[in-house]
Amino acid sequence: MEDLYQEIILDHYRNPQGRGLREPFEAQVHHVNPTCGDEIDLRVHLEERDGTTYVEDVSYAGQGCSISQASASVMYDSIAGRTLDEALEALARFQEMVQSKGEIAGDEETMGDAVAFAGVAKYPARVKCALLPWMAWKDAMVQATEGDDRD
Amino acid sequence: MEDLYQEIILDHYRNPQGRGLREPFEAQVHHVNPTCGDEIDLRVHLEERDGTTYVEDVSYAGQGCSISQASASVMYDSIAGRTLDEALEALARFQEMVQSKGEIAGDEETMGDAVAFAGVAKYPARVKCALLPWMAWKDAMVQATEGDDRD
Amino acid sequence: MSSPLDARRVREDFPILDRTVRGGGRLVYLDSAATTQKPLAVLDAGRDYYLTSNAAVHRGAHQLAEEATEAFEGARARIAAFVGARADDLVFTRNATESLNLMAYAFSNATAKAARGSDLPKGAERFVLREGDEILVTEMEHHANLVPWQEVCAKTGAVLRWIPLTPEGRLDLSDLDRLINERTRVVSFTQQSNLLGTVNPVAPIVDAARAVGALIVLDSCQSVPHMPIDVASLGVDAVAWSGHKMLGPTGIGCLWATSETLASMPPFITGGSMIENVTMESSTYAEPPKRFEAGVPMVAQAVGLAAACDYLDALGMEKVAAHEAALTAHALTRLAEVPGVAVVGPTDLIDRGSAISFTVEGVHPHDVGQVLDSSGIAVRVGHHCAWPGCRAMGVPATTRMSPYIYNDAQDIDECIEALGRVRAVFGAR
Amino acid sequence: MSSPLDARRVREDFPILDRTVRGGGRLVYLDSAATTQKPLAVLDAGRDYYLTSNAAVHRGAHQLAEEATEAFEGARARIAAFVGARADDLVFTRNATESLNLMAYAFSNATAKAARGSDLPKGAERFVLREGDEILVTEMEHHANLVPWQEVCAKTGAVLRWIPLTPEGRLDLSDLDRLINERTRVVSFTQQSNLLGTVNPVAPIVDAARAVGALIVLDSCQSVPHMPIDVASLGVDAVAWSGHKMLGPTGIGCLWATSETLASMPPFITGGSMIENVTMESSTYAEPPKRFEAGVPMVAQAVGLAAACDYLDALGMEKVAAHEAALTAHALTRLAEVPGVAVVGPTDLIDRGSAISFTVEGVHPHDVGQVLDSSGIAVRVGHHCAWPGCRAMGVPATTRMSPYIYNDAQDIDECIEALGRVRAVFGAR
Ligand SMILES: Cc1ncc(COP(=O)(O)O)c(C=O)c1O
Ligand SMILES: Cc1ncc(COP(=O)(O)O)c(C=O)c1O
Repeated sequence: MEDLYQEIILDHYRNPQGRGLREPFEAQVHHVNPTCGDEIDLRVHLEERDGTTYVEDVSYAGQGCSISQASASVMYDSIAGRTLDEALEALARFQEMVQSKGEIAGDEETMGDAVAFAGVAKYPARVKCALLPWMAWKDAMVQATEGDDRD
Repeated sequence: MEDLYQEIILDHYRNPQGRGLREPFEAQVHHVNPTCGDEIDLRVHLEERDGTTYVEDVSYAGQGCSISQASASVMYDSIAGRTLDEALEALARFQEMVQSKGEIAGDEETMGDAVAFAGVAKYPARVKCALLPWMAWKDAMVQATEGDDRD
Repeated sequence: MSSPLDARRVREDFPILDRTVRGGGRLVYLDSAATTQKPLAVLDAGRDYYLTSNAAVHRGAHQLAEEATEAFEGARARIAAFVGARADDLVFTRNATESLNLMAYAFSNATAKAARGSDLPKGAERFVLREGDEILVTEMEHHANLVPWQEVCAKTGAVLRWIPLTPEGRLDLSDLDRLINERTRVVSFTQQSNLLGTVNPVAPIVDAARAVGALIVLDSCQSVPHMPIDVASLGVDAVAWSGHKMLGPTGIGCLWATSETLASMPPFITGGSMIENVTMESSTYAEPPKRFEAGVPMVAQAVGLAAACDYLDALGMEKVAAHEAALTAHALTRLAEVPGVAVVGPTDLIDRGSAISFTVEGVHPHDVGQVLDSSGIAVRVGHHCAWPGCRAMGVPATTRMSPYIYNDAQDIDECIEALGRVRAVFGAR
Repeated sequence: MSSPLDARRVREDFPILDRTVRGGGRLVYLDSAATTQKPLAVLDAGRDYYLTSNAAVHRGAHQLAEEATEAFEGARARIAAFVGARADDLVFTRNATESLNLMAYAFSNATAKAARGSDLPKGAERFVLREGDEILVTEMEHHANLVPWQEVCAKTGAVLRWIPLTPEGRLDLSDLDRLINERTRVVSFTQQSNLLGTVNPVAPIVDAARAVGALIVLDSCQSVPHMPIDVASLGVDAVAWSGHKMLGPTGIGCLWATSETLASMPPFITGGSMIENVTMESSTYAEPPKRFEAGVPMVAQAVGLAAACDYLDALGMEKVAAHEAALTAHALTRLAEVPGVAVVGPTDLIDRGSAISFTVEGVHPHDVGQVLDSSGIAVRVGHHCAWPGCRAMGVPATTRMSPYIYNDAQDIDECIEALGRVRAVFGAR
């Protein structure tokens, strides 16, 4: 169980970063985990500067288990203020790690606190909890950039 | 197999008694055995004399296996010309025997050729074949007497 | 705790309960409201069928086909007898969800066919809905007895109404007079809640529904496995339940309905074995129960479920009920001792089954379940497919323990002990 | 007869084939088109699941539930791979009949909901039928691929059309241009006839249907067990088949459809596990395949069916097909030697499967089957749930032998020998 509930995760759960719904935003989504009823409302605010798109803010509210709540907090830390490309990379790395069934440990250097979720991979029922905020962000990001000429 | 295909049955199959649809009749029915496609059209002609109802005629046509065809022929012999009460008794005895899973042998005295169907009881899939004409007759008889004051 | 059943003796028939979990701990299986474990007798019955008589039923002229048909129809008679029913009034389905859908589709299909003047069985008017007709369920229904009726409404213009819950998690019948009215065509409700453990009062609802001529459907998923049930004496038109919640195999459910109800229902799933005559232009249908069992059925599963009925009857359903009552009493007492734990549902023992939901203050149910799991204790977390019921009770989800015949007081005690550690892990205040 | 499979070796995995019937005779099982026997590996897989990991899937936070989910979803991936499909495009049903009904109900449900302005998935217009729209089947369909479409017509005002048969028992495509037209919304047909053995030409029908934008459904009940199938390369939108006809357990069927097709279909059976959100007022639905799998699924059966795929792949589906072709050639040759026997269906070996129907002059098929049965030979008699096909071929019923992997030339020879005695028993001229 200790591999799942890492101290870092419990810290983020108790003191979530970036929580709350804020303005401005280009897209807002509502995602649920239908098996357990966890919910998240998430807004994304992108900004373009010098031809580069930045994830200026991700703001969120919701309720759920320690894993989904901590994951939202860690996600905020990992992507808010980064370029969209960096954020997409963070998403890819996170998703790859938690869906690896424990085969990919994650790299603390590039992932920061997010590596604490490596243990989740061994609990298939919890992978969805960890991914809930990330999938919500991905969805919101797609909506926000829809109609853009990026592909 | 010999217990099923008694010589009496094969005789009736080769030389069916009472076959053909005749007039007059009070009710006509069409019954099928949905598993094998056997079909029978059957007419019943009842007549009341001196307060007693007689099965004046049962006439039938159709196609099916030796068991259903022979059963129709034996039924004709057993009930045509009898009183309705005798015919109903014959039905009850026949049905009881073929549904007994081999426990009731049937009484040649009262049943005549119909006892030859005792062996059918051991072949559950064929019980329906043997019953097809009898059930058609029962149905036609109910329709013919419907609205009568008998109960 | 004193019980008429020896759970340790029972456990010997369930080898899975000897396995260990999460690195060596004993498995304490407290999730039987979701699905029960299977005794060897059930597994053997299904396997024996395959090894000796497997064939397509109702069809062949060969000996195997005859034996398979006997096995299948014998199983139907056995299972029907378990609930005091006639074999011909028992329809096999995939699970209780399908049983309930079968009832719901009788309405949407009859309505669609009537609108086009297509053939319907005698008496099918009962299933033809008009705009504004009402369907009544309750706020504690499992999704299986809610969503199918929402679908009927979406297709016919009927309106869904529901009996609300009291804060204790019982049906609030104070408005029943208004909720069951001249427009009410169906009343479908659960006999026992899988979320709250509440056992509902069938008689007053049946009386009110009968008075307006509504068809009455009972979801008995959580009662047939747990108490003696005589379907005919319930006064309802149809009863649905699942095999896998009563020691039977996965993949089989049951629908009992009165002969008149079944006879007047149009078919649901159509195809082979449910027909009387088929031409390219049109088809006529067999009598129930065949009318509702299209295609090759779940023969081995029926045989297994019949063996489950034998097993339960050998224990005695009165004893099963008494055993569960004793476990429930013990669990409710022990839960009251754990700081921060609140039972969601009735806390007294009257009209209360063994499914016990609870919350732990400051800790999400998913996390509660995970901590219990790390001690080998298998409980269910989430909304238990009764999401509106959770909302009505003011919780997003719960943790639920649901003991059965193979559980004893020690299982409950181990669960309570592990529960005591939950708040420490999360540093909940 | 030369075959790449050693049927005697295969038979060792099927203990039921060692039993005797009718007072001591060896069992010669030639009814595999109805249902196949099960190898021990399939029975063991299902039993092992119950003995080690049985729990409700997709729901629990405990280890058993995780293992059960892995077993179930692993089985889905395995079975999907068997037909070259993505796991997410494979829906589990009770049997092929339900798979075909699932497709048919997509149309009647979408039509009913559209008429009331109720919510439908994106793209569901494809499933909304208007009066006079046409559904095309063939005259050789199993009732499972005929009656559901008749039902759709009875509910929506669509019109059923069919491709007729040639005297040889093949599809008469001479009128295809007229039969598939601008009004055609669905073309649903069998890949291989269970009555006639005919293997139908998929490509020309698919081309014509594509040209008018019709949805194409294939009934592959009699092909998936018998030849290598790659569903994606068939060019159709959906494919249905049954587990029990391919060594799998009873109680499980499959529906494969393209992602776009599944995504645009409204749900069929509704309840738990197929939802996204549920309130008393309304519900939203999960993505496929879950959207179509309400309630606790047939987990043990999926695990068993995956083991059946392993078994068949170990033999090699090319070899299975070659073995059946050899048996079919042998059977057709030997049948031609029996006086009074006429094959109903193609008598050449091109586009012809192993289901071989025939009649014996002057003797009803039921009686033929009974005489064979008395020699231990299990064949099927009747209309084989393809009654209109029988009528088209001018026979009320047939006797059908359908050999499979565990049959060899000797089985066929014993059947032929017994057939030789049939006419004597009935004194047929
Ligand atoms: C061609 C065909 N379609 C459909 C079916 C129906 O299969 P099931 O009864 O398993 O649903 C069968 C089996 O008899 C078949 O042979
Ligand atoms: C009260 C109730 N109704 C219906 C169901 C649905 O049963 P199944 O999933 O076996 O169809 C359940 C099982 O979860 C239940 O507890």
